[in-house]
Amino acid sequence: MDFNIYDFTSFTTWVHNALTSSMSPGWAMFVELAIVGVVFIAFYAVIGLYLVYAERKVCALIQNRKGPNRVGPFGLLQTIADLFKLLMKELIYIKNADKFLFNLAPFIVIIASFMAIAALPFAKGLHAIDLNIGIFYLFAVSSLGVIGILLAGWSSNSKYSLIGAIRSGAQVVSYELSVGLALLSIVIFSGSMQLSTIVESQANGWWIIKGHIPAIISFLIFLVASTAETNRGPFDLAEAESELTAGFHTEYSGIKFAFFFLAEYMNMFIVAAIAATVFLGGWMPFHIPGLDGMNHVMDYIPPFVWFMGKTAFIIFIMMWFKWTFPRLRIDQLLKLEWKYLLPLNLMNIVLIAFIVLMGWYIK
Amino acid sequence: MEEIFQDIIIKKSDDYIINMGPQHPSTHGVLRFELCLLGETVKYIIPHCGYIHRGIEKMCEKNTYQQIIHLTDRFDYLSAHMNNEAVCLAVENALEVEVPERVKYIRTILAELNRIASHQLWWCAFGMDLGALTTFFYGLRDREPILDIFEESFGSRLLHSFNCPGGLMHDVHPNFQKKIKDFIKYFRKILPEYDQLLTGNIIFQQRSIGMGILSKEDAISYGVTGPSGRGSGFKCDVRKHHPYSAYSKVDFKEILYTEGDTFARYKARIDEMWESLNILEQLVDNMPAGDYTVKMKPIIKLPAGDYFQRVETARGELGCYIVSDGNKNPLRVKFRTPNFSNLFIINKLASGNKIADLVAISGSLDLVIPDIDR
Amino acid sequence: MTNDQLKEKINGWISGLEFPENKQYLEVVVPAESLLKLARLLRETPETAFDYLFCLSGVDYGKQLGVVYHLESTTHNHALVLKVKTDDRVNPNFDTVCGLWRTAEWHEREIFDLLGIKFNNHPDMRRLFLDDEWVGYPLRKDYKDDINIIER
Amino acid sequence: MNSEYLILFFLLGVILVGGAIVFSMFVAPSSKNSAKSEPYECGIPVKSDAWIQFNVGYYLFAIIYLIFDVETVFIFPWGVVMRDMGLTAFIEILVFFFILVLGLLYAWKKGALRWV
Amino acid sequence: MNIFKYFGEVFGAIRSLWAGMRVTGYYSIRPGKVVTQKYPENRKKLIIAERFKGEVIMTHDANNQHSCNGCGICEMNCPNGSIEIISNKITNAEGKSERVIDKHIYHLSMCTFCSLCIKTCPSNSITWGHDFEHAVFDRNKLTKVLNQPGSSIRKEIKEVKETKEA
Repeated sequence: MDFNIYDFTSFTTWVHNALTSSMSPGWAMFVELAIVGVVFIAFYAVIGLYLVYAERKVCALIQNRKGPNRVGPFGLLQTIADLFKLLMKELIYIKNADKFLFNLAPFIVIIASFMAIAALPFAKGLHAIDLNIGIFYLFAVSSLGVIGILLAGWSSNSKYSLIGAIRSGAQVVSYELSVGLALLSIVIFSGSMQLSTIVESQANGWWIIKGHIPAIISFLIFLVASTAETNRGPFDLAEAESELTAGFHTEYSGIKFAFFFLAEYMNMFIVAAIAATVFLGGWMPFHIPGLDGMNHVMDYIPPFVWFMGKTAFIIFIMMWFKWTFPRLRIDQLLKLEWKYLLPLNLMNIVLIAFIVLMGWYIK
Repeated sequence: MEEIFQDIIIKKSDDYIINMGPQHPSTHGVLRFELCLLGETVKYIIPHCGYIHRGIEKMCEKNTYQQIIHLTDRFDYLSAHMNNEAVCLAVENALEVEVPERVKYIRTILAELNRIASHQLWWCAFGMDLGALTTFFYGLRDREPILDIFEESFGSRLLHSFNCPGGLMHDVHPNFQKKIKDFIKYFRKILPEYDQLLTGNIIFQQRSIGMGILSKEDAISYGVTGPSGRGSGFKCDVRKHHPYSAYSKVDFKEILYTEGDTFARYKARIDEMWESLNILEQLVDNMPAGDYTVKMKPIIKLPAGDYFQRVETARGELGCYIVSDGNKNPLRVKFRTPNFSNLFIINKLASGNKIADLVAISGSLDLVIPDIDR
Repeated sequence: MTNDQLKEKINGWISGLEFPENKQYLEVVVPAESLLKLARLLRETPETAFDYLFCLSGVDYGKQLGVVYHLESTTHNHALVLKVKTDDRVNPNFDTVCGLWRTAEWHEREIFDLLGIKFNNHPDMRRLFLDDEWVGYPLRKDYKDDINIIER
Repeated sequence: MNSEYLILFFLLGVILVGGAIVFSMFVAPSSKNSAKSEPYECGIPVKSDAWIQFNVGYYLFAIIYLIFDVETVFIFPWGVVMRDMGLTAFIEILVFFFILVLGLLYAWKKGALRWV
Repeated sequence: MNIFKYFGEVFGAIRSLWAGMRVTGYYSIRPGKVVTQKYPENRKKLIIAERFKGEVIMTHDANNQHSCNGCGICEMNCPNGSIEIISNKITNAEGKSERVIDKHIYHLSMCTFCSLCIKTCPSNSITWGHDFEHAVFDRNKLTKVLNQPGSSIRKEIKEVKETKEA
């Protein structure tokens, strides 16, 4: 069986054929689903844990510190140790809390991030679902997490949590718009909402290069808006620790708290992955037309590495944001969205429509 | 008289009360604000203090004058040296002892170093209040050289009971001058970074400019001193108006801003760091040789009467009021600590603003809670 | 204004005041009933304009209880010490000056808390540091606390 | 084929969270304590109820969002066909945005975007 | 609303944000600027100032002799009562009775490191030690006896004192 790390389509069809030939179709599907499930849970856990590690290391470097360095070499096992510690922490129940919603909230935030991760194209032929409205789906699912945050804050029966939850409601709801409109600009360029098509359309250059100024503007807007949507600093108003101690997850303890924490990092991964897919060409290698030698070298790097590399780059930028800026106040946050990002975004879309109309982008 | 009481708080039973502190990250210690909220907006704030009231004034009544010194370290621990100096100067003035020039110079240098260290810690904590966590580590990093100087000369980094009535405990370390010069060179390079990171930042400016405006009249009436008062144009720099130690020999500006908002208070402190560097530069090369203390009797008895000494700590005016009845123990020692007066302006400044502004405003007042409670 | 001028001025308002010896500041001992009157005149007369109360301390002199006001004028840069004393240790009370200097409100609460001196017309006369249930006034010389104060 | 995968990923979330919580219930210690189950309020006993009527300001934004979000949903299909339709689509979107921006400006001028 | 002002604001904001990101970015790629240290591992490399106030110790020489004659001045000067001296009266070889310390007790838990005991000690018998790792599991371990078991007072000191008295 020939499969390579450059194209996973043959690999997945081989797995599919092998399964269907050896057992009944129902069982084959079950085993397939089980394999996919195990792989994704493992992937999810590894990404989540190592993003936490990465954030701690990056912020330590920015702050002239060493960061985690005790557990394992360079502290690589630190977050795994933390996970076990959190598993063994007591789950505290809050008096008068709405128990059902209180327990439901971590499920919602995690499920939302799982649903989103399903649609990401990790490499050629390596995606669980390839919907023809992929961007739309991601846009919809990634905003589900806010329901979890709202529920968490509201059901805790704590005043700090409630303020955090309501803040996050207003915030995520607003920034949702900018995320959508920023993604729309690439939909206009590529003429498709299917993620695999969008990636394929960047074979001769990434959209951020091909779409020049308007694409860069949308990329910046997307970065800002998606940082806000994932409740990360400088937009971490929902858990503003100097104001609300821990905001919406004040009352959560142990592993339930860990899920909010994990979901925050997974959401960061998801938005970074979307940005990488849509603006930076997903798993497409970096090509400059004409320079064939370099293009060949770039082709040797597997698509999966390209994808993860681009995602890591965007995650680094988001961390860089977080550890540099002071937090915004709620009214400034909304002002930024409604008076700056949204009008700029609308103007940008008109500009893109015009550019597409005149054909002034690199085709 | 009635119109002056219009900001007296009237509690209602259906107020949405939320407690901020004593266990809260941004009250910098165990201070409790009882907030009444209207959505995100703060209606009124009732500060509750006394969580770390240790009765230092009562303890002072049982101790001799030398033994008081180490207690004064512990109210405003960030300007420990200036607190010590207040008691020492009060006792020296009461006994009419003239301390050597060298002592005056060293005391002034230490006070300015301590002021820089304190403002650095304020800067990093203020940044953290606003959510910029990196400032915290940069501030602490730059504070380290000062603490090293302290440690080398007096053996402790924060609470150095280094003064004693009549001079200093012992002479400074031989490396003292060289290290200070190194520090000045280092910190002059680093300070502009503070501006890039926070002062010029658009988010920071939006959050601080025009927030919590304190008028000059209020500053005087509420007794808000130090950089907080000077941000409102209240000329309250004790170093300038009632010079002590070697301050009459140095040339420095009193930092004054007239806006009175959070940003003005912030700028006043940043500018004070520059000014302190200037003072240090003027003093460190001209330290006269001489004795580090004058011979004092082992048991000091102040003549009956009362004595008042004002010094400028990093947070404002510290008054040390000693009433003596001629014994070896004082009859009454009262410390007029700057933060005690600075705290109670908070209701006036922050009510009507948001919770986030309350955090920013209380950060800009630079509260040190043990200084309030004593 | 110099201290002599101030003395003259104050004598013109209220006669028969005592001016004890004090090397640092001009000191005036006021009877409790004319405290508020003098404070108001000092605060509101343009020539004196004592607008800055930089220290307010309560003192237990053993027999007497007293309150000391350190005043300064930010415009004229002169300072004055007002003293008021009472022999009444059971129910000492003075008029509040927090209408003139707002900072006095909390200083007076502190004095009430620690020395038990009540201030009439004070808007919020509660304990500041200690619990409301606390018995006694710790800064008084005759305060006894066998648990927290260890005599050596 | 896609619908099974959607259900799968939904279930994955449930399994991960549910499994971890159940596992944690077995290994984690548990002790009932009335002080522990108090909601956090900086160590002070909680006085009033947390669930109150909250500031209407937040909902104004939610309403404005709703309008714009529905518009965004309309723009997406337009975005897909923009390249093919050309000038017609461009003029259409200009008209559409004109109305949309008019609404935004109206809300702006009315002060609905100002935080209260 | 001035459209130029609007865009001016946007670009000004981006510039100011970039200024801050430059500072943090500068440090993020320079691991050499890291200032924190691995503490228990770097014990050997620790630079402790010679005047460092770790705890009060009594200096003993090679013959296990100290110079404390139990005068009690440090006990008197200590503001917190963290020093207690238990001394015995013994009769020496010449038949004179003299005071010898039995135990010089130092309560580290009560010490505020004010240096008054060390400054006032007439025979310079106590000084600051450099040990700073004071954490113990039992509070009673913080009460230390400063004179080593079996130690005695240094001869010269006694002689100096006697000549002074004479």
